[in-house]
Amino acid sequence: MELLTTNNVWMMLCAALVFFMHLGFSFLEIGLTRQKNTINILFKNFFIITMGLITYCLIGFNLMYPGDFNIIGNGILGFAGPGLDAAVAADLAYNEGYTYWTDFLFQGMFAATAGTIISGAVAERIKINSFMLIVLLYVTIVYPIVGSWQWGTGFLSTLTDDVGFYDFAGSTLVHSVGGWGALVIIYLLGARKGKFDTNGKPLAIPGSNIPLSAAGVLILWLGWFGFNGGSVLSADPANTSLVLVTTCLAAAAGGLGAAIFSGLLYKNLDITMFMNGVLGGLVGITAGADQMGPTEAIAIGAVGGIVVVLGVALLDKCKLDDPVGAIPVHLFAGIWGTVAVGLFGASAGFDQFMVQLASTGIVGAFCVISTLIIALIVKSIMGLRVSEDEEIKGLDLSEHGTGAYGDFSMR
Amino acid sequence: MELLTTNNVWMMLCAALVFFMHLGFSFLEIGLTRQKNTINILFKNFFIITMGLITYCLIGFNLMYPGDFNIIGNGILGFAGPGLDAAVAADLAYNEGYTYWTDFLFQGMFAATAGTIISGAVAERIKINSFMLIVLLYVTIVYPIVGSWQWGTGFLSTLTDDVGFYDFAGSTLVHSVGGWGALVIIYLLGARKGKFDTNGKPLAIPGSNIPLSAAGVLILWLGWFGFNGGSVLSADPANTSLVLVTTCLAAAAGGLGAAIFSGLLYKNLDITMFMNGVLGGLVGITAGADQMGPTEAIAIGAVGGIVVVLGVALLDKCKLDDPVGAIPVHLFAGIWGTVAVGLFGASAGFDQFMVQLASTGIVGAFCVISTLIIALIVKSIMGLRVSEDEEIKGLDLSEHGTGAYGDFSMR
Amino acid sequence: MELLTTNNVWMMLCAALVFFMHLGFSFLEIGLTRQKNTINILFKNFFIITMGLITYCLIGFNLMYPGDFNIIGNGILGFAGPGLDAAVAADLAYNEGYTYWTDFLFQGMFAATAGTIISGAVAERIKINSFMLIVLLYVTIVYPIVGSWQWGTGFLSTLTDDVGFYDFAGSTLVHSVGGWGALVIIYLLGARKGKFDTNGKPLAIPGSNIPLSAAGVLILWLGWFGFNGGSVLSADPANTSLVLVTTCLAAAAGGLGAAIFSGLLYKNLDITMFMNGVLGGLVGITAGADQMGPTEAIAIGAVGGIVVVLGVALLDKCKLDDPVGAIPVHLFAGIWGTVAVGLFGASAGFDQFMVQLASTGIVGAFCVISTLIIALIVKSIMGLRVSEDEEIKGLDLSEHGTGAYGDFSMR
Amino acid sequence: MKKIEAIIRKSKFDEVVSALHDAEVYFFSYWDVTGVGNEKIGQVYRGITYSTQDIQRRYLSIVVSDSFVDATVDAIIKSGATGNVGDGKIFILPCEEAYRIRTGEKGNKSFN
Amino acid sequence: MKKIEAIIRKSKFDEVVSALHDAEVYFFSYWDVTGVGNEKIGQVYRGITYSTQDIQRRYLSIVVSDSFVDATVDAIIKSGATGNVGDGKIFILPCEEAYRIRTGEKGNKSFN
Amino acid sequence: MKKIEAIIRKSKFDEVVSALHDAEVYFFSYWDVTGVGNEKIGQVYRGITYSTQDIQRRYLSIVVSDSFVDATVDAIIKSGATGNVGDGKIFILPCEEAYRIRTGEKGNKSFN
Ligand SMILES: Nc1ncnc2c1ncn2[C@@H]1O[C@H](COP(=O)(O)OP(=O)(O)O)[C@@H](O)[C@H]1O
Ligand SMILES: Nc1ncnc2c1ncn2[C@@H]1O[C@H](COP(=O)(O)OP(=O)(O)O)[C@@H](O)[C@H]1O
Ligand SMILES: Nc1ncnc2c1ncn2[C@@H]1O[C@H](COP(=O)(O)OP(=O)(O)O)[C@@H](O)[C@H]1O
Repeated sequence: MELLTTNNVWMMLCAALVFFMHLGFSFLEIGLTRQKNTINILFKNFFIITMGLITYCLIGFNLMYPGDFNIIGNGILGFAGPGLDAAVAADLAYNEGYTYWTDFLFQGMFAATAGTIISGAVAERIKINSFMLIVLLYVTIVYPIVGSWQWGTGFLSTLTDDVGFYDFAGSTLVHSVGGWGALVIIYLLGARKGKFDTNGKPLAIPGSNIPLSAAGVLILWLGWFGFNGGSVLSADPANTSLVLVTTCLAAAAGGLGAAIFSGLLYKNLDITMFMNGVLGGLVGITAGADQMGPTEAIAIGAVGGIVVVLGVALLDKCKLDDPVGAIPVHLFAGIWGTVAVGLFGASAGFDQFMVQLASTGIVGAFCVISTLIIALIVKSIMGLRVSEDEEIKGLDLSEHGTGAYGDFSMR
Repeated sequence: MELLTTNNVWMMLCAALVFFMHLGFSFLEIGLTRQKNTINILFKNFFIITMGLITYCLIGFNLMYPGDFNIIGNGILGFAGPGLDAAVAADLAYNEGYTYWTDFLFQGMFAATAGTIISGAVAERIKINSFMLIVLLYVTIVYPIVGSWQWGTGFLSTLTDDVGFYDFAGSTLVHSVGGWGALVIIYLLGARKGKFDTNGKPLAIPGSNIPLSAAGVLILWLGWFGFNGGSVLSADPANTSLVLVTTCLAAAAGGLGAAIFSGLLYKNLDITMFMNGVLGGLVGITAGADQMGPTEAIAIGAVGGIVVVLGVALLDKCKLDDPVGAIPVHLFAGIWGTVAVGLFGASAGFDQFMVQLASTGIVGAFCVISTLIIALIVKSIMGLRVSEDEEIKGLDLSEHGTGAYGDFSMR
Repeated sequence: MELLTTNNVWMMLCAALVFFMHLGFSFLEIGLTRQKNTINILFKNFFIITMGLITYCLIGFNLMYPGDFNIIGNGILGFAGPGLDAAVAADLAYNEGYTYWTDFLFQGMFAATAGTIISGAVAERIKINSFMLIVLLYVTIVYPIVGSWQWGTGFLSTLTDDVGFYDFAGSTLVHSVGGWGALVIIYLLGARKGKFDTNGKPLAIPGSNIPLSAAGVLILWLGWFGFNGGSVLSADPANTSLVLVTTCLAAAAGGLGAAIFSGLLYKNLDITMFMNGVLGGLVGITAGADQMGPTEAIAIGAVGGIVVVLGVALLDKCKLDDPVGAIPVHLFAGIWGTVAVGLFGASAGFDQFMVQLASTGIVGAFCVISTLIIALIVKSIMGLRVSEDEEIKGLDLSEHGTGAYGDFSMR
Repeated sequence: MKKIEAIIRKSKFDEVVSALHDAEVYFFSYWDVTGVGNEKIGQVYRGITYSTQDIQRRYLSIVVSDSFVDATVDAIIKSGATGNVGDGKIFILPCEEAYRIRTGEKGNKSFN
Repeated sequence: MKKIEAIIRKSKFDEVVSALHDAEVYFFSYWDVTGVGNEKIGQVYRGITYSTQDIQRRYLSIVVSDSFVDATVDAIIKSGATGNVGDGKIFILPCEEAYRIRTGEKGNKSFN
Repeated sequence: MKKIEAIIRKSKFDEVVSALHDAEVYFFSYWDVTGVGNEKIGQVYRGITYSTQDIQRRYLSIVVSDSFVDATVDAIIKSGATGNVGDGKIFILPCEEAYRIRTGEKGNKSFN
């Protein structure tokens, strides 16, 4: 009981920290986009967190942790029925690491995160109603199903007889899932007007509020104390503290890696690369935060940072427009982190490596296909993208009837 | 001892989260008002939190928890003497949920909150010195007295023989208390120049920094983990985690409720309504956060959000000017949440409902009368409102000699 | 084990809060400087926290807690070898208050703080590369060495036979260390163009974003829950909660002290003084937070606030230019707090007072000399200050190739 | 055609606009400028008291046909004056031609 | 020499600039103003619907030699028009002299 | 009466103002504009290097009586030049009348 109390305190606070990441995401996205789309971004993020919690309560939680895979067997699809179960909650023997309520809350905060990742990438041009519909379906259905395959003890968790997929806190299950969705939708959406010139050369669209972005990154880092620390699923002192150390060292290394690498590449000290690099380090360590020591964490983080810098350039090359770098951070560094579990740390090995690769592929394929289906249906019903006129005016005025910075004067 | 340690850790962290709400309030208020009154708002909020802690230490704590109602009996007024008592503090048997010091700190952070609620409503036109005087008296005297009636085990806690007033974390004792004060003062102050046209039609005065407001709301939501979670007064795993779940679901439902309702009403996706709705949901659930299940929490939150939207319109109708929506959120949703304890959840019932209503009325009457007395005295001594000239120039320049956004250019 | 778990949870959360202080510092500095140097400040702060953690892991931690003073005996200099030691970490008997990993993390977050203090004072004119080099050396070498003298049980901790230096959480070891470094460098750098007129009269260079500064201060205050609360080095309920109470009361008194004092002095309600005063109160109480009762805390805080106001004026008199008030806050209030341990509270006394004074002097001398050496070497290699042209254009454009507030228009 | 440039107090803007309306001047452009003139305002920042002559003002640019000039000037002077130093100026500049971008129309009818 | 003042939609700015380039007008200054004219836009804030005639526009100030005036005006009208109310105006003012600060040169050659 | 419009580097503003003072020109208005001219500055953002001709400048609007024009122009050219491309321009426009809003005075005495 004493231990449950302590564990549960830790888990509740981790849930609070993960909740707080939604402010981090909002700030990051607002800061890296133009002032005229600020309210739109905030609206989307408020929608995600509120809708996300409610639908996770009604459907998602029991889809992700079905107990029994009663719809499609072999660990593929199950549903334990709608809503939360007060009877289960009453039994404190539920788990010695947390209560039923805490479990729901922690997992619910995670769920919303996957939607937020999409939000950043599609900023400044998506129709708000279409976005809300897509993300509702994604967070309520796609995310929990993928989650059930591993964390709900589905087929990925025992992919081969000897080795199961390993994804400690969700480099793949949360970050890549969000990232794949984002990638598909920005491909369908097309780039913002002004992002590429008539020759396809990428142009700069500087962010409107870098201090808020930087704050967003630091808040996200703080949130990762809960995201990874809580994924220990108890307050076990050895594990939690190791995880926090690897998390922070990877974040630091990711930032420095990206700053130095982009500094050499572009002869410029770019704070937005520094910031994205920190996030790349964090996403990178997430899959194996409890498997690594300090040195491995620094290595994984640094590579994560470099991956992000290269990823930003790659998207530009491919004429894909991701205003905030969500895809380099969450998808590319997420894949890196996932396979890194096979390369470094306690469970490194060829088999593990192959399982990590395979699982990445399986999850990717499922996410891409389901996003395509959802997005194309939504597109055919109500369209995806605002008109050129609305885009120029800005989504704040055209979708929300007012601007974000009342009496400031703008260029 | 182990349990005390854990409980106390939780309570200290809850106190920290409630403290952090002061940043939330500051951001919310700054963002929804004009740039020219920003420093003024910050100054008021800094004053409230610093003055609030000091006077609560000197007077408030022992007025709110007098032990003995030694001044007016029957649970009406007592005072245990000035200052904190190191001797009591030394005894760890004080309470198994927290130490004496933690008790003071947690309660002290609450006290300041009530003052902050007033701050938002009166923004952009009140004289800073008058404000400071009013809020000093309100926080130091009115708030603790009302608090003593219930949390200090005064007469409200045993209002009828069978049923006492129930207000888990302060829908009435904190939020409505602040809200009543705000209502009286904005009535005395009058509306901001430009808020109503010559025909009494309300005009829009858009906020200057919506991202900060949105951040404020998310910070307040985070703070509510401590506000409600700490009101369990221990880290009891079942209760604390249930409370966090009901709190978060009500917040989410409040936001969605307000967004959808105002969307239908005004054909516009208004982020400020979304934000205020989240707060309405939070205030609404506060009285009964430990009495409800998830479904009740969602219902209470959603209605709270709708109450806020209607409340904003009602104030406009009444030609009352509350720039940040403090009264709809804290007073109207606070009343809703208080009576909802009689309608939903574990202690619902006719008697409870009547007690809730009666207590709401008693507290309201006391707050209105005492605010009137305080405000009228202050008005007669030093006036309440700045001159029209100062209002146009902005309080930052006229009361604080400088502006808040140095080299930004303004419209 | 249960107790270790609880203690460790507390210490990890305190580490998280201290980490969060880096956002506080960033906001504070950004807000009090001009918009054209914003990215530069953020870049410096991101550099400090990321570099700080990595070098503290590689070198600093084992320089600060060498165990054995194996290089220069008598508690002067020791080094336990590079990197962290997984073997030590594996033993949970390491300490009953926290694990090895937590120990590193908490101390690592502290280390970076000292560098951040310098960052603020030198803002708006230092070359970014020179700054990074200086701060790298300072955080990696100077800070841990000084720390080892006291917290690493070096010679200061047993300065005389009877009485050792007392510095609970680092008024001297963290804040003054940062402050001395800052003082030396701003002396070498010279004032910003436009800070003094041709007659040496100080001019005002108003900050660009006071709301962010205010947020920074509240975040720092929150961080101090961890900074001081964690310095108990366990979750001991009596000590931690007392420390939080003295910390918060000192902060409140510092703010009020500075606001009232500067109000009387300058006939103006200056929010920046209020803010700096809060910080002065916090720095002031840091040395003796566990030694004081509420009354002493209020006294120490209030004087701390006044010291800051006087310190700001003193620097102006001396034609030293510290845009954010880092030196009044961290150095002057840090000295005050250190000597106050000899004047108030549990260990007050003449001997203690003298030891506090002497230690302040020893640390000061060492910091000044080592900063001088580092800074002069860096100056001779690469210069310290940007060209006048770059300063006028702003460091964002000249050092980072882009501005911080994309589409805002500036004066 | 004349171009009337008026530099007024920001706080008088609403009154000036409604006076212009009464004078049947409905179309114009404005922006905010800093004025350096006789007026001074005192400011304080971190203990440094300073007075600045740089004051935020609003700049109105109004093109009118010749017959409207006097009425417009009158309207601004009446509505924009407080009697204190710093009320601002009005300048009249010749304007040779005007076009409406939408239609290409030119002359007086383009701006009414 | 003439000073051409054009008030255009912000959204048309890029097109106007490239049309000016085609007309060999490479140098000018611009800033943002609020225009009060025929156009109205609806806004909503906290349940209050209002329509504002105050619309953000961009103000271009271009000094050209007399021979360039027509081409410049043409370019702006062609590129800046949407056909909807609110496309803006062009005003032509006489300019008596021009100097290049860098060299002190004056006359037409100072601004080309 | 003339209206002098000067477009200068923001970094030269303080020097220009004190040169104007020396030339006994104490009253004017200014605002910030973006200048498009010969000067280019390189920028980098997220790995994209670009050069912009859009440069922040300060626009001074000074109405003076005819006898002050030369001194004013001189003062600006002397204090505002760095010798590098991008120092800016001065334009002289005719101004037909001036009023002081406070008093209604007109002519030269209204702006001194
Ligand atoms: N010669 C001028 N050229 C341009 N603007 C001027 C001139 N003189 C005054 N102004 C503008 O008019 C404003 C008011 O002028 P000021 O001299 O302060 O007051 P008053 O007109 O009441 O004497 C100044 O702030 C400035 O913006
Ligand atoms: N007389 C005027 N003086 C100065 N600016 C004007 C004048 N008339 C119109 N403008 C500017 O031109 C803009 C467009 O004018 P408007 O009347 O709305 O549309 P349109 O020219 O298509 O009829 C206005 O917003 C305003 O900025
Ligand atoms: N014809 C013009 N009309 C209006 N403004 C101009 C004109 N030519 C130049 N300018 C302004 O002057 C600034 C400096 O001009 P630029 O050609 O860059 O340098 P320089 O005058 O040294 O050759 C430009 O940025 C622009 O603001």
